[in-house]
Amino acid sequence: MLAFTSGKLIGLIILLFGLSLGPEMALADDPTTAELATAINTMWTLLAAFLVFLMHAGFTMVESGFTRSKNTVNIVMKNFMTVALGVVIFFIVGFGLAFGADKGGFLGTTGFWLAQTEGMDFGIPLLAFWFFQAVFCATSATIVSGAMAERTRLMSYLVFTVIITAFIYPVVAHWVWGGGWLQKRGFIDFAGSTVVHSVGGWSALIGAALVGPRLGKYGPQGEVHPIPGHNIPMGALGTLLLWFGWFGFNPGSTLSGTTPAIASIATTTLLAASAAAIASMVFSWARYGKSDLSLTLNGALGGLVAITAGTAVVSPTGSLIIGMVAGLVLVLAVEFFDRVLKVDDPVGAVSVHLVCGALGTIMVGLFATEGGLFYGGGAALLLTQLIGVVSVGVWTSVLAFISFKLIDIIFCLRVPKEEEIEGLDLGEHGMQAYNFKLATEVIAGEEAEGLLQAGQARRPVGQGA
Amino acid sequence: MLAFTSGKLIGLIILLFGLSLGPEMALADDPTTAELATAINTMWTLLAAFLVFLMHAGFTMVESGFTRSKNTVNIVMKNFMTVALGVVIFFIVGFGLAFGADKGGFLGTTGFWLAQTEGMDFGIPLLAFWFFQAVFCATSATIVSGAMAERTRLMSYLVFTVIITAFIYPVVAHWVWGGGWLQKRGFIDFAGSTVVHSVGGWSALIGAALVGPRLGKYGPQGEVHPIPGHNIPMGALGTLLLWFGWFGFNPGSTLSGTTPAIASIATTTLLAASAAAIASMVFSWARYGKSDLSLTLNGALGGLVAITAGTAVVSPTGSLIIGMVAGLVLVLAVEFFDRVLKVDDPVGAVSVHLVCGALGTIMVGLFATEGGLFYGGGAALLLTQLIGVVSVGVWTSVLAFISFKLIDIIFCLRVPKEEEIEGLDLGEHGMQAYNFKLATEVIAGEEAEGLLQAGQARRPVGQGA
Amino acid sequence: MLAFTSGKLIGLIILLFGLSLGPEMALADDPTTAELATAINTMWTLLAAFLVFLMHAGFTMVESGFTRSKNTVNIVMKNFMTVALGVVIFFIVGFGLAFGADKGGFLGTTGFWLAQTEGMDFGIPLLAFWFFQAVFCATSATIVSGAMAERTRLMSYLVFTVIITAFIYPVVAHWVWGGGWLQKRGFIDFAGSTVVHSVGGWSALIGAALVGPRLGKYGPQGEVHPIPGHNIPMGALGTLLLWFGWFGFNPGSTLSGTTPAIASIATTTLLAASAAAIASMVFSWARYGKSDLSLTLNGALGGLVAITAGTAVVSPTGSLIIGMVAGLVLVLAVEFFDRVLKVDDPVGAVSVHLVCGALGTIMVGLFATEGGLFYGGGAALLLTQLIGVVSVGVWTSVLAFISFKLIDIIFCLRVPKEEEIEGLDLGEHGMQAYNFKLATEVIAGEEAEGLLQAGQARRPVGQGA
Amino acid sequence: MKKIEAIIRPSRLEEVKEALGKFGIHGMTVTHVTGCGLQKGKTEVYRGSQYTIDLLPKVKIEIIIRDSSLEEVVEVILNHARTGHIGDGKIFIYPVEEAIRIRTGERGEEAI
Amino acid sequence: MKKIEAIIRPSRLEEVKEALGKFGIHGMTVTHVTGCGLQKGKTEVYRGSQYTIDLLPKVKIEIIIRDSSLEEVVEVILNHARTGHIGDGKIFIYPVEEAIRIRTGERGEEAI
Amino acid sequence: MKKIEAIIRPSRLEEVKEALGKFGIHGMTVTHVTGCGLQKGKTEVYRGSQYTIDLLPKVKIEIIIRDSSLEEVVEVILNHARTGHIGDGKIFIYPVEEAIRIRTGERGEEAI
Ligand SMILES: Nc1ncnc2c1ncn2[C@@H]1O[C@H](COP(=O)(O)OP(=O)(O)O)[C@@H](O)[C@H]1O
Ligand SMILES: Nc1ncnc2c1ncn2[C@@H]1O[C@H](COP(=O)(O)OP(=O)(O)O)[C@@H](O)[C@H]1O
Ligand SMILES: Nc1ncnc2c1ncn2[C@@H]1O[C@H](COP(=O)(O)OP(=O)(O)O)[C@@H](O)[C@H]1O
Repeated sequence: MLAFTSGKLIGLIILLFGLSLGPEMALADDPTTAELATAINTMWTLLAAFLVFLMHAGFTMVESGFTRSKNTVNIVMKNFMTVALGVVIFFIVGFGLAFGADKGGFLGTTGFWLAQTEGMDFGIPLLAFWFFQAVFCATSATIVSGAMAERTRLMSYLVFTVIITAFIYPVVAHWVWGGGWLQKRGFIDFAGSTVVHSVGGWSALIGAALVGPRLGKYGPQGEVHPIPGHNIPMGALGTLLLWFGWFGFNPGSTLSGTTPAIASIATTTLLAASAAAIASMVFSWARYGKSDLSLTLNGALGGLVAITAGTAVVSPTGSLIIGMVAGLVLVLAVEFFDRVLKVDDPVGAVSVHLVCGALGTIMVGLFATEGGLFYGGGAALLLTQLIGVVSVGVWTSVLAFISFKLIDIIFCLRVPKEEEIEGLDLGEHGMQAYNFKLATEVIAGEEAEGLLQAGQARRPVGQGA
Repeated sequence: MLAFTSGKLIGLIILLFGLSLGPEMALADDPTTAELATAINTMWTLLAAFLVFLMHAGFTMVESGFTRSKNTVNIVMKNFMTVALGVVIFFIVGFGLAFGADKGGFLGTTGFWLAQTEGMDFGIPLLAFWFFQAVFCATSATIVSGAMAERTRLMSYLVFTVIITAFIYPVVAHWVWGGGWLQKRGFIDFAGSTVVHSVGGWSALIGAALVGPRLGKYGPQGEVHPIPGHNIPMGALGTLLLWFGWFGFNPGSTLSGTTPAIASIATTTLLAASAAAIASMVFSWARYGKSDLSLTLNGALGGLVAITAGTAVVSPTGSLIIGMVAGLVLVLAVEFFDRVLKVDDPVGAVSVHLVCGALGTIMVGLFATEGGLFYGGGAALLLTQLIGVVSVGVWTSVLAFISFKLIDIIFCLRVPKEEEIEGLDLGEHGMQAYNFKLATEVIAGEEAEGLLQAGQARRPVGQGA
Repeated sequence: MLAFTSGKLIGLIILLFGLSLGPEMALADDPTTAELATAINTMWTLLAAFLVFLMHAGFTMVESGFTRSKNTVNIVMKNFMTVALGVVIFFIVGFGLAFGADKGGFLGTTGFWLAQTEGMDFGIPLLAFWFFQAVFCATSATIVSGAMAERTRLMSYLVFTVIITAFIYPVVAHWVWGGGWLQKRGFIDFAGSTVVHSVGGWSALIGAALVGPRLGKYGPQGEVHPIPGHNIPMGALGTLLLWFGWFGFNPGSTLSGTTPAIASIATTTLLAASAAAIASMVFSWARYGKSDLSLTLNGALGGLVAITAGTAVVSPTGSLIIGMVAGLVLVLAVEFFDRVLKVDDPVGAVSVHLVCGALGTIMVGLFATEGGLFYGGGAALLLTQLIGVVSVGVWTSVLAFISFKLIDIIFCLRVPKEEEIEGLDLGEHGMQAYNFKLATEVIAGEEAEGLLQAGQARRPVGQGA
Repeated sequence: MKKIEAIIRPSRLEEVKEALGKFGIHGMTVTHVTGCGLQKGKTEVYRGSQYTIDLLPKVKIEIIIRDSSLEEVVEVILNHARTGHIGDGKIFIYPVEEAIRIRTGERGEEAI
Repeated sequence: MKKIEAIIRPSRLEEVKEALGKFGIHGMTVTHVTGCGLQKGKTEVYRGSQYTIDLLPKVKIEIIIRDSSLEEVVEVILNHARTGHIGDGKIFIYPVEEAIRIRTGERGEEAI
Repeated sequence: MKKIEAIIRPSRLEEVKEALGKFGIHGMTVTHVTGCGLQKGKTEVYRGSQYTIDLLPKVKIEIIIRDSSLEEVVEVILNHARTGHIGDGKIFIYPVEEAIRIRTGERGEEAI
């Protein structure tokens, strides 16, 4: 690796003496082009990671917007703690399992608490790589909260967050990105349709099925009662923030700003999401008589999830097709889980992340310009992709099932019925998300007025001191 | 152009084998400084384009916030689809018209569906350039939705979005940035006060005039009934997101991160917006007795639009003046359209984008440090700027007029009166934007409770499995 | 410094002739590595500054979300004008005081209105440096609005904004970053726990104490009446935007993208905030029986403020501890100001910015890997840190006290009681923040319907023209 | 004294209020309510599932009035709230025993 | 005619409405209200300070009904609004002097 | 039994509620309403255009009470809702025929 050892020292000295030093700041010797390339790659990776971090704001907005206002504080808390807890757990445990020295192609064994990282070399500073991977890991975990929203205990959710960020996700990341068996087999999941999104999606499916549907979601004869989200523009803002963050998620996964591939990755990401949004809108319009915004927003996300695996290896036209397919399938998948399987997923997380994630990963086998079936590459890659999707699915769903069952026994997965009716915000947090008042409103402790008139000690200055 | 041909290949191989390769990632030969410069420029352009993308979240928030809650789903859908549809159409048609091989200074003729791009060279990878231009194009289109909000049919709006992104905007972009006649004439519109904002603004004006004012906006004697927006903090968030995105819009238009001009462009952008916000606040305070937040927010946007043309060629002091003028004129323009012309523009899009866009373009002729009238450059540039503003105005308004008239005949521009009263959200989408409920709320299908007690098959795990 | 003189000229010419020039765009001579390093550093600083700018959206959302809906327009206006006014004042006065030629280690004397900047050299273009410092300055100022929210006159607040950005903050910035006495003494405040946050926090404390508590906040026997914020998810969005912006605030303070330190700075920033959020959540849960989202969000901010001073000189483990301590102290500090001191701070600005800012600065003396007490560096650094914290505290609070007292005499600090009860939105702006309506709503001026039927001149096109 | 309670369409409120004002009635209390009756509910779609909102938004106007003005005021409301379509609403009349103006303590017809 | 005013738990609204529908009563007006009484308020926590919300959300159903149906309708409401816990609410009965359908001008029992 | 319906300023609600509580009245139903009358509307400005909001926010308190307590309760409300400025609101008294506690089925004065 291209080390900055001397630069680092000088850097520290500069830091110790403030920021405004002049020409001395320039390194004694001009940097080499290799050093500059590393700097560019580091910067790119960090900026991309910041965008991925912002995706957590996107998830928070989407999941609050598409659920009811009595559970908003709770869902915000879950999303917020996912990133806080997730990166700390990934620091302590997950990173080592994912990117430590390989053991049998199955998991990593060094790098816990960022110790024993000597041999590791990612072309950029270790911490830049770690940071990027940490926010990725938290992204996978946060998918679960949406599908299980409005009825899952905070404590139970947090325990699962620890499990997925400490173990379930890191092992899969090792298989595909950390030198594990799927990577060796040539499995292509560029930025994580499977590693990030399907892992989250499978967990979401198992969790939502085990925790059961929200009260009132299905009638006694199994009829479906829609439970509309309370704040659709908030959900739309979240979707746009996610889309924005995806420009870090996908192009940033190069870990390199010097490769011109970042331009085509950004392009396929943009086109797939757009095509998916169009497809979902048109399809929902045709199918239900009116264009459904919530499905259109989901559709764009489905397109983003689907392109994530192949973003670097498909053409712009390929990305348009992948997006379109994802947008159509998304609508059907939402219907399927909602009406046929009757798994209650308030925000469509399973359809977006699991279905479109698997679909997108498989479509790499068709659309990869090198090795894809439609480009004359035969079925070998397609088979590999299928193996990857299935094995990750089995791994994740088995572990998620065991985890949720154990959590249920120990902590109880679901809040009590009364709390669910009243809302988790009051039950778990003693707090309400909104307090809209009339223009002239009731102020608490009106008696304070009398106090003011009586001339108390803490008379506000503004009253003519 | 500085090609990365070998790097690309290696990149692909790396992609195929995952991300965690070590030192091998470094190119066999160290990169040249020319290659690194291209990498920096590519990265800069892409990051800037991502910020421009985020402006669509800004538009969505501003336009929803400043309209009524019964039309929120509809306006969100319009904004969301503008970017999705816009980039796809620009991919298929628009880009070729704008940046393809020049035909008579009027339009481009190659590069449709990104084919036949051999000769093109923009100093950065083609797709990075395309991406930046695509989100620009969508920005121009999305301006229209705000001015026509709360009464325009979704279908009609979408058709116009196709027309403006396929033809109206690309032709203007060709004139000014694609080697067309205005560019050859020395017209300066650095980042698109005219190309992007006035094109959107003229279309918005024509559209708003043709669709007519919202029901109840003007009384029988022509008296003006204000129709306040439903969510001002959402509008403020949108404005700040737009401002943030503008730091991609303007400095990114260099397409180069190696030019130190990006610093001064960012600075003039910041100062103009700030001066405009101050001017609008003070002026509205003086004029109406109270400081008007909605005009202050509009003012900042007006300042941003105004500086966009000259951001690279005026001094910081020049930008302060341009911003101040824009902020003052904005307030008067809103009044003028609202009370004199009686064109109902719920969000002030025409005043912000058309008026301040034209104004800013013209002021380049005064404040350009090289060639500006106030800097001893004579009136030549000023004249050129005027010619540019007028010709783009004529082109756009004629085409917009014809388009809207045809759309009206074929699809009907406006929703039926009953639908407008009831709200477009229910009428066009069968959905409401908000469902705020009391803390303890009515759950749909309460009978599910009985079901739960009766011990049905899908008993939730949390109930003690 | 590595100048781009020739590049600049060429750049201007390019600008004058539009963007689509081809290969000619490449500089005649390939750039040197020193030039490229400057380009990378400039780009990094600007991008970081953009993120810092976005923090103003974060502040706006946090402060609106945690206050009542009758004061939302007012608090948005204050936050919005802080950045607009702040950067203009910093341009005119503040920058010179902070970074101009040093006078006795106390303040700068050149560079006002960006004139007389010849000698200055920051390793990046002057305007890039200025831009970064300008948005920093506005950040410090905007902290005050939250603590004084819901009762402070707009005019009085704006005057104080001018004072803090013109004088109070720039002088402190000079001491620590502009070559002043604290910098010379070796005081470490890498990105401004003290310079930015404590200066804002002290001003907030003095302001909140002088303006007095909101009506009804404290009962006649001093009992505390909580006044819940009106929109918690908005506050959460703001917190996440602030956290995101902090990745510009801290890593950007290197002013250098070529130093690998940016990776470790980003990492310590992420870990400290996460640890703090966890600590606040767990502690509030243990202490109050339920996990408090508003304290958890505040906790994350407290962790960010605390790590800001030492972000570049502590280890990841150090950052975890600093964050954890900040998260715990935050909860106690909120209680202390609210119940013991009875200073009414609606958003917790004093606890977050002053307490955690001072704490974080002091903890550098313990955790700095070079010079920290816990790393065998002795107490020297710790002492220096204490001196810095105290002297900045004295300076700021004395000046803030005098300023607020004078403002109170001249403008009256507080709004009249009736206006406070009714809400500042109506009183100061004649406007309400929200206008949620039923699906079918009352349209203003229903008579317009009759007008439409009667076939008036401006008949909308959509009615079949 | 009587109480007139009119449940009308929200979109008629402005006109009714204005007409009452012209007639000399300025005091009234207005509440947003929801109602059902003969009028069919709205069918909405959410994520592909239809559902019916059978409680439709209405506005309730309450006016306490001296007995003598009753019929005329009812007439005014009828004329201005009517659209002729199902869902126009109802007027109910109740007896009132007393009215008191809080500010002055005045009672009876003085107070309204 | 009588007015039945039932103040019930929000979570019982759907069931009561359905039961009334089955019974043949479709016309009603529903308002979101808050109330206090024997039922204890909710204690909430905000930033470490507790406070009590003593006005709890309730739903008010108003039905104007011919005298003859009164008792039966009351019975239906009682049966379906009851949970047996404090806070179930009340039913109040008031006299009504007149009812008018705005759309047609019909009066009296025809109108409801 | 009587129904006291007091339309008061929102800012007086807490005090009135407390005073009633001290007096022994705990049961009441509270609704957010808007009203107009002698009190002038608020003029607001939006984007430079003025407009008047003539429906001002008020709070309606409904208390069903035994006849004997009527005058005293009215007195309590009058004393605590009064500010002396126009817009203080009204108290209206209505006859009540029956009251039923849903939880127990109790009727009459027992129920309230
Ligand atoms: N029996 C009733 N008691 C109370 N309110 C009623 C009754 N019948 C109707 N309403 C109210 O009147 C509104 C309109 O009634 P509806 O039967 O739909 O139409 P119309 O008044 O044209 O016959 C309803 O939405 C409801 O609020
Ligand atoms: N005297 C009263 N007048 C008006 N409304 C009342 C009265 N007493 C109770 N209520 C209403 O009935 C609701 C339930 O009453 P409460 O005393 O809490 O329980 P319960 O009805 O089970 O005895 C209250 O929230 C309030 O809305
Ligand atoms: N005739 C009426 N019928 C019903 N409500 C009324 C009537 N007159 C006044 N009100 C209610 O009382 C409130 C206060 O009345 P207003 O005339 O403004 O002041 P004041 O009570 O001091 O005379 C009004 O906002 C309205 O809600």
